[in-house]
Amino acid sequence: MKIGFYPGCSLTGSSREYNESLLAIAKEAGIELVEINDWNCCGATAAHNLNKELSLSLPARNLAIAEFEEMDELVVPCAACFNRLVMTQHELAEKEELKKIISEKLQMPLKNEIRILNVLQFLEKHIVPCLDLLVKSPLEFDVACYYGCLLVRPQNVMKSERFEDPMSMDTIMQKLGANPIDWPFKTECCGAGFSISKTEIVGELSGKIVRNATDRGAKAIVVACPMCHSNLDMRRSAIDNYLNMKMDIPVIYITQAIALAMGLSPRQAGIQRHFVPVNLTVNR
Amino acid sequence: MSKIGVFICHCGENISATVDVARVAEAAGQIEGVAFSTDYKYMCSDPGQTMIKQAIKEKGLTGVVVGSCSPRMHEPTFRKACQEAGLNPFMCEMANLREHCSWVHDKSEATTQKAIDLVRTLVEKVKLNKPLYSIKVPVTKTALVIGGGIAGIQASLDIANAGHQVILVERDPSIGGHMSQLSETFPTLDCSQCILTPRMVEVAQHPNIKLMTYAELEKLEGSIGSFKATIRKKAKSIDEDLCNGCGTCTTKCPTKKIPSEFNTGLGMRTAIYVPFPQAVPNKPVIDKENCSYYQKGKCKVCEKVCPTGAIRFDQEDELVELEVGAVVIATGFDIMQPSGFPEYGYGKYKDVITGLQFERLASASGPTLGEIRRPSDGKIPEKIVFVACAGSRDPAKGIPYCSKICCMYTAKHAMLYQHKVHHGKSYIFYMDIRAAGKNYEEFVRRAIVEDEVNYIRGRVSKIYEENGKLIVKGVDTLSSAKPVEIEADMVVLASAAVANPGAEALAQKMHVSYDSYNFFSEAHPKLKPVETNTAGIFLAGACQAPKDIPETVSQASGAASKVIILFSKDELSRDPLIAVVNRSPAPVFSTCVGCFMCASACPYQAIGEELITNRQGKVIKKVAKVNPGLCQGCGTCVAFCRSKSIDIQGYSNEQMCAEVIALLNHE
Amino acid sequence: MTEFEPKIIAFVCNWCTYAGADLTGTSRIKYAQNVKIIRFPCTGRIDFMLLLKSFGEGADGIIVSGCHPNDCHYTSGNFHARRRWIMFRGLLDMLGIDVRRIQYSWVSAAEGSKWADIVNSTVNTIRELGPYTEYEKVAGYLEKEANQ
Amino acid sequence: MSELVKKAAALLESKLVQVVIGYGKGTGNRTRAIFATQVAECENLIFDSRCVQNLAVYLTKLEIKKLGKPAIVAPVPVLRSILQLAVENQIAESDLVILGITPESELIDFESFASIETFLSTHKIEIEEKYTKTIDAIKAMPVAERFAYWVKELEPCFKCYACRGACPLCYCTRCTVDDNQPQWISVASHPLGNLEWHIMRAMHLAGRCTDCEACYNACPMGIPIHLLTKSMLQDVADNFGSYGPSLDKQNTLSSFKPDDKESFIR
Repeated sequence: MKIGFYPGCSLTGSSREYNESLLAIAKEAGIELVEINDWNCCGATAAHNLNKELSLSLPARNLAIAEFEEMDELVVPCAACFNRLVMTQHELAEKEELKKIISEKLQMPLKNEIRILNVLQFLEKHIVPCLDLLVKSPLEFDVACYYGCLLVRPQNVMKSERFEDPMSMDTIMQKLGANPIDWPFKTECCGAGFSISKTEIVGELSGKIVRNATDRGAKAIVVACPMCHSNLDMRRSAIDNYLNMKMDIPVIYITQAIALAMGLSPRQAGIQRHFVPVNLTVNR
Repeated sequence: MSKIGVFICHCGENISATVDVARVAEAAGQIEGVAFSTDYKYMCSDPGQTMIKQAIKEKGLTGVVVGSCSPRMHEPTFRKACQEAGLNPFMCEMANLREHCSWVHDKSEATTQKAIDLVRTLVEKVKLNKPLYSIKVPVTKTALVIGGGIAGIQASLDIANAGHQVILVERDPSIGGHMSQLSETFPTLDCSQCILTPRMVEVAQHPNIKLMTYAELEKLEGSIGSFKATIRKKAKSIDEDLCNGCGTCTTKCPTKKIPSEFNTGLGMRTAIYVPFPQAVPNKPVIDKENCSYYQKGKCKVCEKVCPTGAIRFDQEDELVELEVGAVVIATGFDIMQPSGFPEYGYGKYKDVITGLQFERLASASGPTLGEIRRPSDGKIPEKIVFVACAGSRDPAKGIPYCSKICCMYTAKHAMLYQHKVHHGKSYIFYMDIRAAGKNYEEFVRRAIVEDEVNYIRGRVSKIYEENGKLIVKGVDTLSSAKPVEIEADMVVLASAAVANPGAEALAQKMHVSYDSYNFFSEAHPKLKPVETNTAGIFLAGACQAPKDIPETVSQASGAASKVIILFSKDELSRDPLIAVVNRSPAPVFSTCVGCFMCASACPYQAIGEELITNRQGKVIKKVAKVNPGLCQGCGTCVAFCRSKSIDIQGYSNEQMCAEVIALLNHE
Repeated sequence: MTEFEPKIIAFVCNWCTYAGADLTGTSRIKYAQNVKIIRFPCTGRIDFMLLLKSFGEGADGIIVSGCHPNDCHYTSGNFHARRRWIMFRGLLDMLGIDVRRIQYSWVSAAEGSKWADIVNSTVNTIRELGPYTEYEKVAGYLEKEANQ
Repeated sequence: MSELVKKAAALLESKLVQVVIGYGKGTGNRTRAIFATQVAECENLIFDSRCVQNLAVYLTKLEIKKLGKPAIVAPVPVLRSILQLAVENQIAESDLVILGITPESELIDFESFASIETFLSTHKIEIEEKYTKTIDAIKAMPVAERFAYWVKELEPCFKCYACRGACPLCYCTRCTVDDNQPQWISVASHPLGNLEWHIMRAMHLAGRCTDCEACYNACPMGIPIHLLTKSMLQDVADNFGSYGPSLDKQNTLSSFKPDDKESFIR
């Protein structure tokens, strides 16, 4: 089976550590991720509010290339990219006509049958089965799994049973030896929509999340979305302003957590790239 | 040579809007064997029917095709009309030009053409119709009522008071249903028990009512007028005749920590128990799953203390066969298990409860004797939040429909709370307030104005615990259009009303249809709300759809009156659409070769043997024979018969073939 | 040019699918005119010979529909039908009669929209397959004889 | 096969039966069915590998019934038909005496139909590989090609109904093909008529056929109609488990399981 990989812009920029850690653990598990050749923007920013056809064509092109390269599955770690690609696939599957139009625009055939996986689905399917062997140094501390909005929504497309209170990340963290806390902010808004324009709102929304996680004794917040990460990590000053206190709880990607548990070096996991210093090793 | 009359109905504009009715009538006139054809605005109306009758008389019609609505709607109407004009009713067929044509297609040539094809098809069928005479079946004037809630109680009393026998079957140890769990009832706030209990007692004492509690329907066979029902009487482990309901056993039983179903788990009961003080019958049953004798093999305390020696540990389930003429289904509803929404933390937080649990808290006979105290620590909640539409009207939770009763009972709950906790504050999150009903709107107003209940229009996204408080996160979409957070002491979820878990299985046992939510389907959404598609089986109460008490009671009386009408005759006539084995002249007698594959396929064991003998009485041949009393006319046997020796009246091989040929050969 | 309009005949049981199709009507859900319904008491009644006749008489497609398993008004007619269709379908397939032209389905009295879906999707399938010329050629002998 | 002759003669002698249905010498190297009503005629009874006709077909024929209670020479295929006829209430144990013959050409007695079933349980119907191969090959063709193939194969059929006449299970007093109310099947032997006839014949044998190939052997045009019934036997096996007659088992088509599996019903 050929597993494709669509990094998207974030993983090549603000969240390189996400990229590095994902590839690192894939390598450990002996899984090859083939990056899509000449991939393009997923259209997550403004396209889908401005131009319907463009907002479908952008993701569709990536899907078409993946098909052309005979990939059976396509891993899309960025929650926003994932959302765009899945929504496009869903919409085109519903509307035969539209699919024809788009595929003509692209001048590429489009079967639209490739299986798109977000990072959690990828981990569950390919990494979790071999965790028992690969986990060398269990993370024996409390974590708060934060899903954000895009991983589990929209419910009618994702068919997620517990889209208001997801568990998939929690189960994976348990497998790493960690203790995922029961907390209410799993899918609260981090303010990503305003992360550039109105950082004080980000400060408030993300602040409540960081605060609650800390209050409930979490030693780290685990995420699977670049936006979530940059808001909870990079916008920490805005957060501290809102809470007017210094919060030092680190925010790590689930892929980093796995990398650490696999005993890879913090560097391999890209830990050093964070704004909020991560020193979880103390608990071990 | 057949003389068929074709009558095309406009159905106001329902058909004529998309079908060129005049052309259909004209085209029908061209069909060989059609002696008369016309169209009219309302064929089912009096003038319409007269038109048909006159044509039959004047033109001497041998058959009639009415092109109008679905035969499931008006077939009886038109067949009756034909009969009154002296034509055998079974010489009348209907072409479904409305449900199957005008309503599902746009106005176009193709639509009209389809209408013509449908009419032609039925004309060709009618040509081969034969006069049939309905079968008389005796009516067993005993009704079976399934479910002992208010619906079943009302239906039983009405039927019994009309002088007919009733068998009332209830799954639980006592009748009373959900209504017996309620505290006060809207919009009058009179105590539910006080108005219900007398009815329950009346049922118990009624000479015409045979009450079977702790019993369930096992099997239902036969058809309208003569059903055979098999009831499983679950072992109560007591001798009801000896037991005098003194209650010593229930007080002495050592197993005391079983969550009480009646108190929705807020109270405890013993292993040998009476569900609630006013139970009817007021005699205990032993819950085998929790009785230490049945589980561990020792105890028998109840047996020792019982003054009348009524305990029977060796009692076993008993199957009872009953002959009944009609059935009323009154199995009621259930509430959605709020585990359906983890974001509300039901089950995780003790003080998030359901509306039904609140009823028990508010009820004088409840675990707190009517005081509103929170389950976790028994404190009186200062701030309480009610969440309406918990599950209802939420396609994401699989329940797009409105549960209908929640708006009213939530208003009632808030009111009761305010009456009992004067200084307390109550909030209700709602989508819309649906208070359509006599004195309902006024009731809700009272809650808002007099009792100062805070209504917040908006939904609740999340409930979580933070230092001892329940944080209810929602949104106010009306006054502030802002997110709201309330620190509550207790939250009540108006969880959706859903069908009983057993509903689907029950429907399948009785072969009545049910909708995608497992509520039983009425025969017609408007005109047959208490009938099912299976003749002789009727519906009462919330098993058909969520209903409040007044509505349930009226539907129950409606169902009862249908039963009483049925019982007003000694015999009823059934459509003779049944299978028959052919006869042919000697020496063949019948083309049936007696392989009896039909017999093994028949769902009703309606096919037996017939010996054909010659004059000397010597058996020449053994052939199949259909028992007209048992045959329901499914025709499965017909499709099996290799020699085409068995055929079904009204759907005969010739008729079906003619239809196929006619339908496919146009232009 | 006029598009090929398939002739499709539907054999349905009175209690589930016929009622379901009625519901499609009462709900005003639109579907293609190509499908015309013949009403049977039960799928158990539907004789495979009638399906054969339909092709012989020029049907391009056939729908056979009744109550879901366990929902049969006559308790088991649909179970018998199911076995019959399993065998019949196998035989037709062996003979090279295009089984894609016969759509079997369970449509309950509550599934008005499902009926519309079944109809429309079947019409589409048959449109794609085109007229059943192979069979018509075979059946054609009749006309020829008639014309001589 | 002198014991066979002796046994037959004895049966007639003792008036236990009035006729012995068996094989005799035919024209050329062929064998034919003979009906011995006299002890002397038993001399003509033979049995060898050439005796492939399924004699069970005579058990339900009026002309033969008229002759009185029969004894029948019954190699395995005949035994299978007898059992199926019993399942379908066409013969009773008291109606006949069975002169069973094992595949090793040993005489074998059966005191009951049940004992036949026990015997047959060790002689199950097996579809030879050459047939399964052909069937697979046909099923592998593109659908149109497959159809063309059969139309061509059935072309020579002129509706002599020898297949029907030879089949022990075609015992109907009136065959549907002869029913013209309605006219189920086009009478003439043109492609449609032929196709319809053979589909109907096969369907009527669905779950009943015991794979004796009498139909094929009887066909003067050598049309491979037995491939149809054989492929249906496979379908029965694939979908409903075992095939072959059984007294306590219902006919495949007049019985069902609520959880019968299929993949094509939406």
